[in-house]
Amino acid sequence: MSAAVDKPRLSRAHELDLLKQMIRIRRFEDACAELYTQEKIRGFLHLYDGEEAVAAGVIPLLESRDRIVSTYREHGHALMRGVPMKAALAEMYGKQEGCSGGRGGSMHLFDRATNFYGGNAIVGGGLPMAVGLALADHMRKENNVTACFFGDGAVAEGEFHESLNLAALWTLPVLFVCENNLYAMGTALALSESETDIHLKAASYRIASEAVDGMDVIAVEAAARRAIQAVRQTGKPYFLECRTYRFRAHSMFDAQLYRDKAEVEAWRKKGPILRFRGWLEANHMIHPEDIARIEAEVAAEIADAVAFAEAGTWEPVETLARFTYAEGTA
Amino acid sequence: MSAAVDKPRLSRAHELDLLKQMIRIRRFEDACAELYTQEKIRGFLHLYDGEEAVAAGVIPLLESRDRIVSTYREHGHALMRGVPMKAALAEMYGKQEGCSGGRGGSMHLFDRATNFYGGNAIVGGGLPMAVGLALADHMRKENNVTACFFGDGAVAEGEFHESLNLAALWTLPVLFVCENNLYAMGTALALSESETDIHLKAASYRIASEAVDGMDVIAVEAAARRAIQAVRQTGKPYFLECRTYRFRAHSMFDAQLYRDKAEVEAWRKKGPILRFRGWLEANHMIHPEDIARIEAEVAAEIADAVAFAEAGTWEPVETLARFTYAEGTA
Amino acid sequence: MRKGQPDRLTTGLMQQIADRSEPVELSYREAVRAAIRDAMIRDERVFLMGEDVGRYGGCYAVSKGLQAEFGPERIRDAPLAESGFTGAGVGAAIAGMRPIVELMTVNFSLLALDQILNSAATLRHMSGNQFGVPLVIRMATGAGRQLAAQHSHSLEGWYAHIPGIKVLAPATLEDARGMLWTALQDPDPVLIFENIVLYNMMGKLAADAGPVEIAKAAVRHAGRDVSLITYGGSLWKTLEAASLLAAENIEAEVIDLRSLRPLDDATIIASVSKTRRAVIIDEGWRSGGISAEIYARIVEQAFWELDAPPGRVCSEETPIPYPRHLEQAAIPQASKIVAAAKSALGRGG
Amino acid sequence: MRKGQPDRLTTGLMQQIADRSEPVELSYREAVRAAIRDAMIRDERVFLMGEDVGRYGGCYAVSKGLQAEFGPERIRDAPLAESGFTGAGVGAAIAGMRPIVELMTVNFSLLALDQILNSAATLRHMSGNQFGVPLVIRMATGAGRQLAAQHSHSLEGWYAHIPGIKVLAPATLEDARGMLWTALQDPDPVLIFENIVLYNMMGKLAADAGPVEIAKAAVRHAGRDVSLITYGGSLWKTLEAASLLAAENIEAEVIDLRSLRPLDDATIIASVSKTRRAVIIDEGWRSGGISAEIYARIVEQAFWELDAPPGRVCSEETPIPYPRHLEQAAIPQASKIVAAAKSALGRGG
Ligand SMILES: Cc1ncc(C[n+]2csc(CCOP(=O)(O)OP(=O)(O)O)c2C)c(N)n1
Ligand SMILES: Cc1ncc(C[n+]2csc(CCOP(=O)(O)OP(=O)(O)O)c2C)c(N)n1
Ligand SMILES: [Mg+2]
Ligand SMILES: [Mg+2]
Repeated sequence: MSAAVDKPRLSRAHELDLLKQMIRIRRFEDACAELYTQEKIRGFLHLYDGEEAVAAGVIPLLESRDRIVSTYREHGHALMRGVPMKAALAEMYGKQEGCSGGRGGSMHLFDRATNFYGGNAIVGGGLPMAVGLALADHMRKENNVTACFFGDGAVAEGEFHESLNLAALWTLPVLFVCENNLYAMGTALALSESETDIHLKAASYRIASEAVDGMDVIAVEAAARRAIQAVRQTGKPYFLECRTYRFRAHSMFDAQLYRDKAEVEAWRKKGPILRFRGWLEANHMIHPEDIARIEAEVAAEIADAVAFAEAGTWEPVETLARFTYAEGTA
Repeated sequence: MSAAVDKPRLSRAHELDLLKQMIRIRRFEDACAELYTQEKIRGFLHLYDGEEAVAAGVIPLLESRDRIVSTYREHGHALMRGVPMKAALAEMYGKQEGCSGGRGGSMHLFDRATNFYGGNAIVGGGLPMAVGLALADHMRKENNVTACFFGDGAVAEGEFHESLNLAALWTLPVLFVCENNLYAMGTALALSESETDIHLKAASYRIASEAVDGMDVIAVEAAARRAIQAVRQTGKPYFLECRTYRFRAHSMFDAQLYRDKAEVEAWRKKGPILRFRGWLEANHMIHPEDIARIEAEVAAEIADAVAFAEAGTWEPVETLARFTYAEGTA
Repeated sequence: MRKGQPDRLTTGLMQQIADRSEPVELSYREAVRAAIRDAMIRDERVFLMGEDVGRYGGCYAVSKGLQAEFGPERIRDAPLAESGFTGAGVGAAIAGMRPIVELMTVNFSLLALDQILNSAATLRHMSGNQFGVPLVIRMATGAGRQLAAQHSHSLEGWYAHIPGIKVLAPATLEDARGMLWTALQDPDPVLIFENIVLYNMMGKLAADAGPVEIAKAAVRHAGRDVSLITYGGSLWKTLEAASLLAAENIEAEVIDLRSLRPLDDATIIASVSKTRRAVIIDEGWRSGGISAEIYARIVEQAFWELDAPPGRVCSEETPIPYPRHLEQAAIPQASKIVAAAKSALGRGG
Repeated sequence: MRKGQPDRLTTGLMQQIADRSEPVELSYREAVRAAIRDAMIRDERVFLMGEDVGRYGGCYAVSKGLQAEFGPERIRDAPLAESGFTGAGVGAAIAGMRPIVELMTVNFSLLALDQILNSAATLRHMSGNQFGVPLVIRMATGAGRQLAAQHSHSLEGWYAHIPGIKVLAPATLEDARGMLWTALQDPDPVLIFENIVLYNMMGKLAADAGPVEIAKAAVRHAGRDVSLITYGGSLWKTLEAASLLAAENIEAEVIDLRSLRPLDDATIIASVSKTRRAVIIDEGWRSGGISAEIYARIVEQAFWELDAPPGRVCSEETPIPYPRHLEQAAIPQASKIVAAAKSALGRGG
């Protein structure tokens, strides 16, 4: 059993760190959005704005030997997991110094060093992979947890169903984390699922589940602690639904015709950073200097990352087809 | 509302007809098995032996305007639906007079005249089609029911999940009939589903469901009456799990290494024909002459069908590629 | 569509078209939208079904405004269930509707391939002509927007391997506007591939533009020295190459296949028999792509007319990388087409 | 396997092989089984996963007896969830295992195509070489057993279009026995297609037969008049055709491609340069099949050596019908190969 899971670190230092991590993700992505308009970042860019409490609440509870499978909306997951910000940003620039060598871009952050199995641009496509990672651990009797993130939209895919069944049937240590932000692109949950209470679906597979307020980082952390502990102890899957909201457009191409500005505004007031900061302030656990320090540290890290990405190199076109197969085998 | 649904026809004539239909399917398939060893029928042959109460209990309650989607184990469904036995058998011979022109064989019985949308050899492949047929009816406000048959094995497929969700989400009149015979080829239900109580899965989609003893034709009929009535009245899908058993091998290539002879024998004693006949006898609703008459009628029909199939013609190889596209369009 | 970029309203456009006045200027996207709208009006059996076609307006803004006009039943937003709703399209088509299934992009169509190949393409044949599937499936295809390895496939030529379906690749506004209705009249499944880089392409179209035939390839530029055979997004690069070649006194004939299944052999062979030299340009991967089939047909039917082996300009055989310079290096370009044409003419460097 | 037909026990076979005595007689099925068993013994990271591989013994009885020997964890029965367990194979491979996923038949593999194309084939490239997928996927392929339109596909050549994977088609006992281990050593995904009509084929194999290289095509019969290029189940029909041709004093060279991706151009071109005539035989549908790619490569690389356009003998472009006479008419036959070879030699009827 891991120390991380054992003692709920309710110290002020921990709380401040949680806040910092959420701010760090937020500011980083604000910078990404800005860099997108400057055309430094291209292709699809999906921001996590509003959902930071999920990554911040879940990921630090995992051991380094645990595994993470993510989606195209994965910057927050990558940063929380310890993928260096500069490597993530260089990837989004398409530079060789990026965490995927510049080949993948925003939707395909990978990092072997931190067991970060990527960004996947196919909705639902990561779930079977997570099952397989956990299957390997199960067969080798290694007590690792594979955390698999996906959205509410992925729930309608056949692979969701197949993967949950396999994980339960074969007793595999997968933590399924559904980031239910109420929309799949422009499709509201009620237009996508006949049963909108997603966590109930886990019962169909005899998987233990829980739904949690995904805008409350402390609640997410508590639920994730229970969930990870359950997976680690039983070797069985667990389903955690985090109810959250995406403040920005689905991607940079989205005119958001499908929801009211007012709806977004109402959710912003419940934003995870605002809320947690307010709670810390109300409890006198934070001082204005703390915020200033956090913002300064984050700004410095971002500035570094931008400088790093800017200074990065382009892969020569000559090596374009490299790594289609392992070197020297094709 | 249809007359068929309105009045439970509990007359002796009806009971005798139910028995006859089940015997008819059984004897027909016995003949098919024999014809297979004679190499008159080739390819895969999947027999329904033991499961007759499902087709006999459900299908007569449908109107002729209703639709049926089936699987590769569909002889019983086709016969109950009114596909002429001789056309079905000629199809299994591969003769032009077959119900699919001889192109499809045992796994692909089709019949436009009776709204029989086929045999499908892809497990789970028929479910989306059933959703689409029902969608057409829904959009045109035609009060038809689409009955979709599939096995317990199909439940693990992604298409099961996608189809149930779509049917419920869009309020489509599909009657999902799961023929749970406890095995998918050689894979026992417990090796295929983490939750083996299949009908419970319908709740995940907010679909009303019921499980019924599929070896009891009267129970199936009663449940199907409720189910069809519900679909017709609400326009919503309904899920009926019929618990049954396959007495014979999965196909003619199956050595049945995965189950004991004793298990099969125990189930045979609960066989739908044996049981129903015993019940009729115990209640003095049937006389030995009735059985003799039924057997004679069925034997005559089968003999006719064999003669018809034998006399059928082979499609000339010149027209092999015909109907790849509609005539005159490719 | 880039956020904030103004988008011409379909209604306005249709008004102009209805006026049958002068040619109107519009985008490829608008041409597709006009085609959908037209079909919806003409035939009440037609409906559009797919992810985000309704409230969102289509992932490439193609169907923007249509749900407001036709309602959510006929402009039907589907959950992420590609196999499920494609199969539902098959069922609805068999039952007499005329569904247009939008698979968003070819990259996601792999999830629906079983329904396409094992159901849509086989049903008429294996049912002995009892059940045809008059289904149209539209999807975006192609690279060029830096969407990386999982979002940049060009598989239309690959789909053309499947008997029982037809495969169309509209490259012009006229075809974007006209092919849909013709496809909807077809009693069999038709797949229409719209190249993503074309959606923003502007051009003029006759105000009364309507259905076009889909059986023939088109000679988009006549020439006698070499036949450049292509389709879809690559047509424009090929025309650019033809201009560059013209500057060097090489007259290239440019053929737009329009349909990838069936292929119009007659037009291809007539051109190659005249020019005696050919280059095939295809954004798909080279090995086993449609370029190989065209290659084989040319040689099978015009071997003795050829003065040189035909050339191929295809995508590099690697997943498409994200950075622009690598992506562009991976796919066909006018410069490569020029080089291949010259090489076919024995004037290579 | 037909019910009741006796099946040689793998254990007995392996015993004989272990003895390294004389060549043993065995079936293709037994050769595949021996290969799996061998891999399971040699490398504990190897496991077999698929529908009915365990208790049932494999739909074509290939894995019969293996679960008793290796247990249900390593001979793992999977539910009907092709995409799910194929993707699980991808994940397990990335995590360091060496899974053999059995997709039962190519017909069902369409349900797993997204995982194959968008995950297995792209991961190494798009992760910048961080995550390779050393996964082997086996499946049965081909027609000939009267299984009709949805169960008779020959799509191995179609799969060969995908960069990032390798595609093998063992036609001989030696390759059925030897390719698997080599594929398992490969750091990238390898698909192995076993033609269903071969499983019952009997033959002799060296008792100590083991891994074979997979990079080269094999000349199965030497000849100087015409090159017959094929693979898999069609190899035997082609060899039969070569015998028939020999009776007419035509010496055909028969090439077994063995690997469809990559293709061994060198062997193909060397043969065609010698014979100056070629016929490609492929059980896949003609248009856009692997036959077209081989065709294009021959002409690209040996145009000036050719005395005639190469020929193709492929399956008719229609779903495979059930009746035997129609099925056989739909797929390549020795008689058609003979005719095509003669026609390539200008001796057609
Ligand atoms: C299989 C597949 N279908 C469609 C898409 C296009 N697409 C990308 S993201 C998305 C919405 C996914 O929604 P959800 O799972 O809720 O995740 P979110 O974006 O809300 O985080 C869609 C439809 C895709 N990438 N993959
Ligand atoms: C997609 C797919 N995968 C595998 C098969 C091979 N197969 C044919 S029937 C069958 C078992 C299906 O079991 P179930 O759904 O329970 O139906 P049953 O045969 O018991 O009636 C399998 C695995 C198939 N036909 N289609
Ligand atoms: Mg969402
Ligand atoms: Mg079953």
